[in-house]
Amino acid sequence: MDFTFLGESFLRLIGGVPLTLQLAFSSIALGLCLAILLALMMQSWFRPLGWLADGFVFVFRGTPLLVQIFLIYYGLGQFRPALDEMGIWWFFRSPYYCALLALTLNTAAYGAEIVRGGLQSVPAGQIEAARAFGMSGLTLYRRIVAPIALRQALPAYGNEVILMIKATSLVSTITLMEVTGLAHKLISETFRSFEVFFVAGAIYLAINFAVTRLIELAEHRIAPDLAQANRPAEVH
Amino acid sequence: MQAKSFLELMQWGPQGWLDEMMFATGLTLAVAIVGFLFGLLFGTLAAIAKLSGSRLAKRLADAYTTVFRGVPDLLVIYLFYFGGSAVVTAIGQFFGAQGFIGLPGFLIGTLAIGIVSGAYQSEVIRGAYLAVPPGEVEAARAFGMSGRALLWRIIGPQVLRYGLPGMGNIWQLVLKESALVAVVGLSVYLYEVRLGDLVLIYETRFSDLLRQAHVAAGSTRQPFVFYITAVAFYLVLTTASTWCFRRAETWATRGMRRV
Amino acid sequence: DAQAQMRKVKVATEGAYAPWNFVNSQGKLEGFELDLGAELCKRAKLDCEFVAQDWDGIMPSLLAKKYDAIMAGMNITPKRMETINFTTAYAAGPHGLLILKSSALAKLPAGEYNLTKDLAEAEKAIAAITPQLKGKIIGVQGSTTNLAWAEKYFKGVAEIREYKTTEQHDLDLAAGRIDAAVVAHSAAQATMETATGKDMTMAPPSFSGGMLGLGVAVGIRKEDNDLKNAFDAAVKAAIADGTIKTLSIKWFKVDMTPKS
Amino acid sequence: MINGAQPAVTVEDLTKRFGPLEVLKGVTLTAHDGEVIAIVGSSGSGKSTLLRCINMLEIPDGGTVSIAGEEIRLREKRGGGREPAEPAQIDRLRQKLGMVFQSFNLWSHLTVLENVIEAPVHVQGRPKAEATEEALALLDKVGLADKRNHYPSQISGGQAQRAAIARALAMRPQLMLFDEPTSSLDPELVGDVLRVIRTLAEEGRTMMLVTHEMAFAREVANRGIFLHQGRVEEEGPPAQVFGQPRSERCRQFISSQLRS
Amino acid sequence: MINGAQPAVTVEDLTKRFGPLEVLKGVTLTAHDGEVIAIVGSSGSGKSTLLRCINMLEIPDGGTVSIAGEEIRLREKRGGGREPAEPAQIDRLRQKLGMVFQSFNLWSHLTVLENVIEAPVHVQGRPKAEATEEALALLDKVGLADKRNHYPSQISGGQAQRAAIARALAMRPQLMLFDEPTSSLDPELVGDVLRVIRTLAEEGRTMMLVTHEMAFAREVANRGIFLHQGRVEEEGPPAQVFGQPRSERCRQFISSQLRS
Ligand SMILES: Nc1ncnc2c1ncn2[C@@H]1O[C@H](COP(=O)(O)OP(=O)(O)OP(=O)(O)O)[C@@H](O)[C@H]1O
Ligand SMILES: Nc1ncnc2c1ncn2[C@@H]1O[C@H](COP(=O)(O)OP(=O)(O)OP(=O)(O)O)[C@@H](O)[C@H]1O
Ligand SMILES: [Mg+2]
Ligand SMILES: [Mg+2]
Repeated sequence: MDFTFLGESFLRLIGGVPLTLQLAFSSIALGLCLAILLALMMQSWFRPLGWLADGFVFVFRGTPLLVQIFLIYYGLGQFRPALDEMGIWWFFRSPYYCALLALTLNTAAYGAEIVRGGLQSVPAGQIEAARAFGMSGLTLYRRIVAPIALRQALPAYGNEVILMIKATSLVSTITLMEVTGLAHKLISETFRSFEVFFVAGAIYLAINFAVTRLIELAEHRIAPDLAQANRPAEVH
Repeated sequence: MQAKSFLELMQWGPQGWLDEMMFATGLTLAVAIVGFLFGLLFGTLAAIAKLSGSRLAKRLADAYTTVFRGVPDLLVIYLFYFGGSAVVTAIGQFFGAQGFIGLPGFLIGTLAIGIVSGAYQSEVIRGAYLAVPPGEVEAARAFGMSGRALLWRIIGPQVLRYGLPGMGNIWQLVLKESALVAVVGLSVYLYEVRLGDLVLIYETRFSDLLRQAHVAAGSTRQPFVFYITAVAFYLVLTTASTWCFRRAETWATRGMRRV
Repeated sequence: DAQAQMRKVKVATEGAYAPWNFVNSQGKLEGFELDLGAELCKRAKLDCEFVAQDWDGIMPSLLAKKYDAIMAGMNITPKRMETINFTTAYAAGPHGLLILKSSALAKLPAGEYNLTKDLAEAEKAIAAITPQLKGKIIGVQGSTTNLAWAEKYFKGVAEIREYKTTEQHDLDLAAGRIDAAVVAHSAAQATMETATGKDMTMAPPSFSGGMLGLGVAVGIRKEDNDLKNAFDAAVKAAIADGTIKTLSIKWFKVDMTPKS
Repeated sequence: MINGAQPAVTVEDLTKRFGPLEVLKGVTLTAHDGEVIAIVGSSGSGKSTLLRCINMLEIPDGGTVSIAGEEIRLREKRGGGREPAEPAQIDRLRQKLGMVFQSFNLWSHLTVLENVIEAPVHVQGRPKAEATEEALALLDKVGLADKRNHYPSQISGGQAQRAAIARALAMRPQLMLFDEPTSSLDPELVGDVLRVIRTLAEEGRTMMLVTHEMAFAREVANRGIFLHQGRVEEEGPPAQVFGQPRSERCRQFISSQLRS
Repeated sequence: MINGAQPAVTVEDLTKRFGPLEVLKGVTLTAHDGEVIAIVGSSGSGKSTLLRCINMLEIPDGGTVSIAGEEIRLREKRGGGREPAEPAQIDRLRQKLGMVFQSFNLWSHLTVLENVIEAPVHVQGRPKAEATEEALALLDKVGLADKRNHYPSQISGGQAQRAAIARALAMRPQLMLFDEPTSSLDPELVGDVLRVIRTLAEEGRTMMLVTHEMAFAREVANRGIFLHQGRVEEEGPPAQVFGQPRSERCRQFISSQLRS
């Protein structure tokens, strides 16, 4: 192994980390809010809201993120006159905003399904007990449903966070040079794809490792009783 | 090159791209199904390891999840293809074979997808397992159930119940992941072309949907036609799979009380 | 018989770079390089087989002996020559700035500059362009000689954005997200014939040679000298008898025969 | 305190069906302030369903429920069945009700103490410190002070039942619905619960409780109700219902108990 | 049938702790074939834990458990505590044991009938048709025939308890562990369960049951055990333990019950 080259590559690629993190975390934060909203819409009594949410999830979960990025950026670019007229061309002109929009909408669709699954796993009896005490609406969600749902959903949501971090690698198709974009550039200059990919892989691994640990920590914080209780796994 | 109309481009047969797009859809589906099943296998094993009492098994499974979730999928596929091929080629040369020995792209691609998606699936399975009421597992144990029977009869159905939404997500993911396999080249399709007395064998690939759209876009310079068509085909796949998953969920949540 | 004695050679191409090489609606590889490849193999008495390979994996796969040669619109550059060998160039053409017809750059004086022959003259022409690009955005395909050229002369002056394919920067040029794209004239020709490119034109000055590449050639593993020699001879013959000119006009509508 | 002139609960002609099964077939009853009503009946006769209809955990198919003179408004749903006309009304009225579930339904993510203070703090908006103090006193009363930091999965059946009772009491409800509150309790604890219920009744609170222990029912209640196949078969003073019932079915039911 | 010369269960010096809390402090007892042992004691005294230790749902920290003369082998775990030396042995022995849980633990994804045939078919490998026939007879006996296709979430508390009893009986176990099997049952059903248990005892099966109903315990048992703070405080014939106990604590416990 050529360690000098690995070192050089590392210094080059680390320059893309801020963009990667910035895109990942802003889209995850925005996407989560949207996901919760969508999941609640799916469960709402007013069916049209549910259909709307279902349709959204259907389209954004059903098609590749790459195509979504591509269509939002290059596709909407074709409609510049109309966007100019609406006064939103400044938004779509920027590859950064387009990437953020695509990533947010995409993770919201996946997130909505995860949140829905979590909500469904809350034991009915425990919700009833809360209702019987007059809890409803936000309090019911905040105090009983959300904490229980969260514990079920957290592992799956951890997946999603990591996926989003990796998904940012697709934004190099719309000229944003994050870690993968820089890696491709470096490969085209040196043809040493193995070493470069190795370094890029290590960088992603390091980021995701940190994220995994954070999620595990959160899991322990959120579900101390699971950590303490006699889990079935330990029943012999 | 004259811009052709949508209908002209999307004909069936040698003049249009519809047949290619359909084949690509089929291949995408095939890669996804096989890759997902590999993933289910690896994911289940890893989840069992994580939940087992053995600390070593847990460490190994955790490392597996961390690495294969953490590293971009493309890298895993590269590693498998070039790494695997290099090993096979070296072995081949040792035994006197010459040149490059390629590994079947389909196998490598689906294995790579399986390994990657298995890392995700293990987490979903683990989460779902933890949602199974402990009392019900105890009851099964108290009746002497263990091992396979316990897994298939009590835990499995309930894990399915809690894990299906997460699995649905991963399936969608895998469906689109198959696009990456194009990098290593999927199964080979040969064409014979005669130039006078010279016979040329042209090789093209059965491309997956996304790559096919890319190829067609490059060939016709009408990208949106093909990307939007690809979206439509993907949505057909999604509709079908969403329907299947919803059906499965309804079945799996039978007997469960809803509020 | 003679057919059986011919060496089997696998040639890789990208299949997504019209009109150099692309896959047609029948799923067949087609294009300038496919036609030329058939001719070259006939002359070199090689039993050739074309395979499609993604651009990103095209060099590693050659080194891994998945195939023996690359004909994929690949320019000869010193950097690439550190890794693989190239035959004599079989095509070469000028590069320049693709712009909208309405752009101020359209009014620059015309001229053909060769960076190999007269670097000083060429750089003078580049300096004339530079002030017009101040604060502008230039698009260019990644991993190309065009990118290296743009970065050398316009970095810091203009913002340089890297695209995966040429058609992507064409789209952004049409949408007005970028002000110019650095391209080969041959590719620009194809663009201008599409709906996207109908309002585009090339800026008058054109550049070739030097860091923009010493022409497009067949890429071959360093140790494979037999194959290089065979292709070298075939390319020279094809240039000499006008085959390349004919094919070039057929596919590019301009003559891309390398000028020695 | 609920307006003395109004009965604490009025249930009129309540019906409820699950699919083809008609569980409640027209139940009418009234409970006044300070009254303790014991409901007995064989398993599956609809006792739990009755309690659950009173606080609208099950929406009755027919009939009305009034809490402190206020009728809970229901409306017809499209496609059959009914639904709350005004969910906010139900939430408001439920704050006056406490319930001990047959299966406890403790919140698994909260400790015993947290279970008890949850509703007072987050529904009634009482200060946490005050609620905690009261909760500790209640837990002490039911003998659970040392388990306050255990999670529901870490306590015994009887302890869970007592936690559920404490949780309901912490709401200081005007009307308490107890669904077999002593099923998992030993004789000593049954005596404790008996005393608690008496104190509450003296404070003027109303209680409806389902039980299988006739001795307990007789001790604790002002009035007994025997539910049979979804109908009130016998109603009257405890001595009558649990001693000399008039209905044949009730007599048979009462007499089948083991005597110690 | 279990070898008649050997006691069905022998528990020797059993200890179990949860963290700092020592729940069982050395329990020794023996049950012979056909014996019915009633265990009483206050809530939290360790009754459920004792039953759960017998079938190794909880691994005891000290002492031994033997089923039909075969001692369950445990070994020290690194880091403290013990673990089964041979899990297969436990699985094998558990097939001779039946258990009715205090919280029923019905499998929520299976209907009542499926719950009952599950273990006979998938653990004991009996033919499904035969198991179904027997299950229907059992469900009939506990009065649940009409609920056989309901899921556990769709039945009442007492019905769930009866389903749990039928499920345990379907295994035709040599030793039955009942954890408060009548807590949710009305007097009539308690009588039914009493009769079932007597029949089983006559067939030579052994039963250990935890209950709070002294009348029931006295009727059903050959022997009574009073558990207090993790120790056997009193043991003897039912008339003694539930009538004139020698220990002060037991006397107090017994006398606190309400008499009807
Ligand atoms: N997982 C656990 N962690 C900590 N403490 C526990 C756990 N399980 C049980 N305990 C404690 O052990 C003691 C005995 O519990 P057990 O369930 O055996 O009581 P029990 O005699 O069956 O009582 P009940 O009549 O209320 O069912 C209780 O004080 C309980 O709080
Ligand atoms: N969700 C449901 N779907 C179908 N049937 C139901 C449902 N809930 C209850 N039932 C049926 O309604 C009847 C009355 O149930 P309920 O729980 O009110 O009985 P109960 O009188 O409380 O009996 P127990 O003393 O056993 O608790 C039972 O036969 C039960 O099977
Ligand atoms: Mg009930
Ligand atoms: Mg107990």
